[in-house]
Amino acid sequence: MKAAILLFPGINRERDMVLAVRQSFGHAPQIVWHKETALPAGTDLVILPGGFSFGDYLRCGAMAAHSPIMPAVKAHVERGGYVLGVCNGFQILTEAGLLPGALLRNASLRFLSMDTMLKVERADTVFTSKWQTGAIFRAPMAHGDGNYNADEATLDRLEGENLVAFRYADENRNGSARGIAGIFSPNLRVLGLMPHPENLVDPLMGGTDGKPLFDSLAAA
Amino acid sequence: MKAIVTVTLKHGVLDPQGKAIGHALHTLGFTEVGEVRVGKTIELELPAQDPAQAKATAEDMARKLLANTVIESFKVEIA
Amino acid sequence: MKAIVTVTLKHGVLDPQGKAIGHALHTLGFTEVGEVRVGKTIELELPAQDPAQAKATAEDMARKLLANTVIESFKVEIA
Amino acid sequence: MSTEINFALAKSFGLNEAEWTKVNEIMGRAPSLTELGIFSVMWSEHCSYKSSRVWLKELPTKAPWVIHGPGENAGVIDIGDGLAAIFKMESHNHPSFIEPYQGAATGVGGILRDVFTMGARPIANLNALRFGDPSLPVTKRVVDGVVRGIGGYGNCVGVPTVGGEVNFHPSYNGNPLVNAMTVGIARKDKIFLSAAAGIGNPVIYVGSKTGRDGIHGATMASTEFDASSEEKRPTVQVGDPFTEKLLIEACLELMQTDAIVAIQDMGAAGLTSSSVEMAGKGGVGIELNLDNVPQREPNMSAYEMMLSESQERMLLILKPERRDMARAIIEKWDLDYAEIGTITATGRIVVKHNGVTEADIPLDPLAEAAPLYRRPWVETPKPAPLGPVDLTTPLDQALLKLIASPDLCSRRWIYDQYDSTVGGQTVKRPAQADAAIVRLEDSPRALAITTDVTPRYCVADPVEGGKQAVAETWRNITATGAKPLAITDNMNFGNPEKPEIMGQFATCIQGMKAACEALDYPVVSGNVSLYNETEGRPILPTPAIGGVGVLDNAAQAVGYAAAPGLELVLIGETQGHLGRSLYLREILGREDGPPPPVDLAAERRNGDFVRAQILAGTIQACHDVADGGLAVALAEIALASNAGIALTPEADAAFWFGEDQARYIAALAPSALAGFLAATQSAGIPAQHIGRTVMENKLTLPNGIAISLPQLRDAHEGFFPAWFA
Ligand SMILES: Nc1ncnc2c1ncn2[C@@H]1O[C@H](COP(=O)(O)OP(=O)(O)O)[C@@H](O)[C@H]1O
Ligand SMILES: [Mg+2]
Repeated sequence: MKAAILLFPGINRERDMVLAVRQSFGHAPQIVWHKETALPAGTDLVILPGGFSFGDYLRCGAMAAHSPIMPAVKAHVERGGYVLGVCNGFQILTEAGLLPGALLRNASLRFLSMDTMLKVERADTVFTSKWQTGAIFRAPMAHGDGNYNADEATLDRLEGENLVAFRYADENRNGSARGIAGIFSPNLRVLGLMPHPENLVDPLMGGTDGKPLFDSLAAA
Repeated sequence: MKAIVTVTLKHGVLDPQGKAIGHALHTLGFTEVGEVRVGKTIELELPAQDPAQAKATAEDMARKLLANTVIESFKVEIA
Repeated sequence: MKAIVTVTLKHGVLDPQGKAIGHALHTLGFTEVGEVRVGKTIELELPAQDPAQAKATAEDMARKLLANTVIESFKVEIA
Repeated sequence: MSTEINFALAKSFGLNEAEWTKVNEIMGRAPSLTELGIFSVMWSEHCSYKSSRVWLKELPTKAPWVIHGPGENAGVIDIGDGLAAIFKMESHNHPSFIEPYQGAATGVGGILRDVFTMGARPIANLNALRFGDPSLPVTKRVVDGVVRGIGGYGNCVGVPTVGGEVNFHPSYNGNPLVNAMTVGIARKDKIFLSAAAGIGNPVIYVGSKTGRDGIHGATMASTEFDASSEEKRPTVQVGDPFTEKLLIEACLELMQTDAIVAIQDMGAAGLTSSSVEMAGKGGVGIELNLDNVPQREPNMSAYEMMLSESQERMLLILKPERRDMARAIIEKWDLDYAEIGTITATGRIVVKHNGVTEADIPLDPLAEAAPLYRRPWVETPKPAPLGPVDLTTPLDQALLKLIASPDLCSRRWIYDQYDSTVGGQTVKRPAQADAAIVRLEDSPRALAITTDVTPRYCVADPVEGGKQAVAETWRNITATGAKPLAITDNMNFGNPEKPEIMGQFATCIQGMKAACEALDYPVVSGNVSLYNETEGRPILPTPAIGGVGVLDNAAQAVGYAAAPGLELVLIGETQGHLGRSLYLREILGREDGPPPPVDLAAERRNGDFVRAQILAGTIQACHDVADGGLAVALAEIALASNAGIALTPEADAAFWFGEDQARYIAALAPSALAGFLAATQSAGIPAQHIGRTVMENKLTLPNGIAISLPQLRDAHEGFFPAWFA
């Protein structure tokens, strides 16, 4: 799988993502500056990493969603390409309309930085095949706006079509509707999630709970 | 001239900030406060022009960037 | 009745958000936009009462909590 | 500008009569307003260190691994593999009281710039915080704002905040301390300095536009607070961490090229201090044309532009032939790039605006004639010996009360608001080890970093307090297995014009010096914050120390979480020293007696032994014994391990809560115990087997008293969440 990591100004977890991808894929992903208008030829997977694109000013992800690279990402999605958005990346995907709903300010109005437990809702996807459905794993989270919300009809549809990827399994600290931590697009090729599996891929950093995500993609 | 875009969360969308502020106001002794909703204003400096046109431009900006119409609505005033 | 408190940064105080939004609007092709300043509105539901008194209460809330008067100023409207 | 330039104005700028006379002498005429502004900020306490310099010179600053000691933007040490660690700590105390969020945020921003301006990628932030009495509403407001501000800035720029410390004391009521520390990594052969060079080379301004922010911030930081401080408010600086992030990336990208001759951030006193210092250090002159300075507001005067403290700005001297390339990189990151001057051979700073020469000052006298005071000082009287102490409070009650107290309770509420994992290299996060451990990218090495000081010791005996602050950081680093290499310091004191305050300063330095020498642990950077007083009442003397150590292999780092079934050994001598202890203060409401003496030879011996045993793999978990004494350290181990502890010594409260120094608790496998104790004996190191970690969910004291882990945890973690509920 050939991966490209999008770099918007203010993104700050691209190095973490490179480490995780390199470890599972055996080669480094390409970094693509947001002012580019095309993805590298042959890109299978586009990754939007975490951070504070454009300072999270106005709304998290709002300005990045209008970056010059985004039409190419939309075209990639239409072609059936894979997209992974983590944290700010997830926010950008919702702002760009590539995933439904929105990420509001955490219910506590405080930045939350701690490990959370996530439940894998389905393992039959390219992103989750190395887990079992129902598996629970640990992932650090670090966000101020991770409170997933959508209207009831959208939430019902997500559940009805089995598009919830991960749910908070210990505590729903940010107030997300129905404990949703991550969702898939209907074709299961776009995944957005708030916590950071890429920060738990090395025993030295406290565990390898997040590694199956990257191993799954590497195996696809 | 100035356009002021006011962006508010749509009715029915959870407003964590409003909720927290309401709570804090109660704690401060303002027990009579009911619902609190938080929005934002974006004040834009625009070149002098026909106000109707300025309004149309500002609305365009709101739709494209300033508001997320999935959860927010907006209104524009010209000053 | 409703009180709407509008909080804006004082003149001369840097507005990083406004700056970034202005930049983004330019990138989107709205090149005519000059300075952009961001503020917030807090809409408070209050029990029916004398508007002048409601205004005084809302101003009190603004001073105590809603505005950071070191860098922000506010105004209150009753609707 | 029609303002009359006279002594009254100079005085309002913070100059005294002798200094005003000196200015006139140097200029050979009355200075212009802009010139007076430049003199006043350059000669402020904040920029000139006029009260502290004679004492700071006493600190040891050299070791074979020190690449750049104090004098550069930050200290630089060799950490092996061709890499250097670059670090410094800086205060933002006064701004943080006026506007806690922005004051703390811009404090973080400022210290980051000091580090990346030298070519380092920042890899860790820490802080040392002091707040007033928690029962006051203003304290809560300040804590909330400061914590949000540190997080708001650090999280956004993507530098993990991995550690820090926080204490409360009424002496900080009107004067909180916000000291921020940044550590960065650079290649040893790619360090950037600030000395300007190359006559004719262009002076480049990069970053945010200049506004009327924080004018006279440097002089404000050098005066006491009084009721009129309220009026100094409109100049609050607002931080823009997004622009800072762009600035970091742009500078680091530019530093990959050969374009930069010299570079410095615009910190306190902005354009003035950066241009004066760069030209002064290089022994050249500088001419600025302010017409080209990017301006946020219309009609700014030369005086305002020279003194503005707008954030997120850098000054660069470039090779002229690299201008276009540099400009392209800067503009790629959407930052303002402006050529605002040239390097000259005149030895003067010349400032032009709208065709008028607004300032023309010879640089040498501006620097060399800067005031230097050997202020009168008196020694702090030695505290009276501690009288009889009531030790009858049941041990379990005392422990529960202590670990629930504001100074000892869990800081989880704070560090849960800081991104501690961004970067993917955080081996030990807050509350996992005595020092934070951050691995270096693409290397097995890691840094161990910590901040510490115990002001209640310093106020009682500044010499011992100064030693203790340095020794505790050394011990915290040692307890992870890392080798402590060097420190940065942030000297926070009251009004130096009072002999007793100057005495605290001078003698804390003596203590620090002794510790640095005994531990081979020099000072490579630092900062001084004086006049921390409110209406004449000084803060406790607070020489905050930031320590940095290195581990060749990050995998060898230990934390204080121990698996069940390990033996616990107390290393170091326990006499049960209760003077100035938290037991005395929290349980008995007393703040008296001498602080614990620091035996530097014992520190060194015990620490070197512990480190060797960690690296040998014998010690599997380790915690230093500090605030609150042995029982508190054990409770922290139990909570971090989520395991019980069964203790054996029959002893009194002085044993369990005394704050004797140079002590560690080591956890080891039962099979290693005998050999370990024998090793301590042959090394002449006091050691005592005090118990073991157990599966059972409680902390058991020898008299049969037990505290369940949930009870311990509730007590430990209650304070902050309840305060901010
Ligand atoms: N202001 C702070 N910011 C970040 N981390 C903090 C802060 N205060 C305390 N911590 C972290 O919480 C843990 C416990 O703090 P403290 O009790 O001061 O440690 P110690 O006992 O080692 O001096 C440490 O890991 C420390 O780095
Ligand atoms: Mg410590």
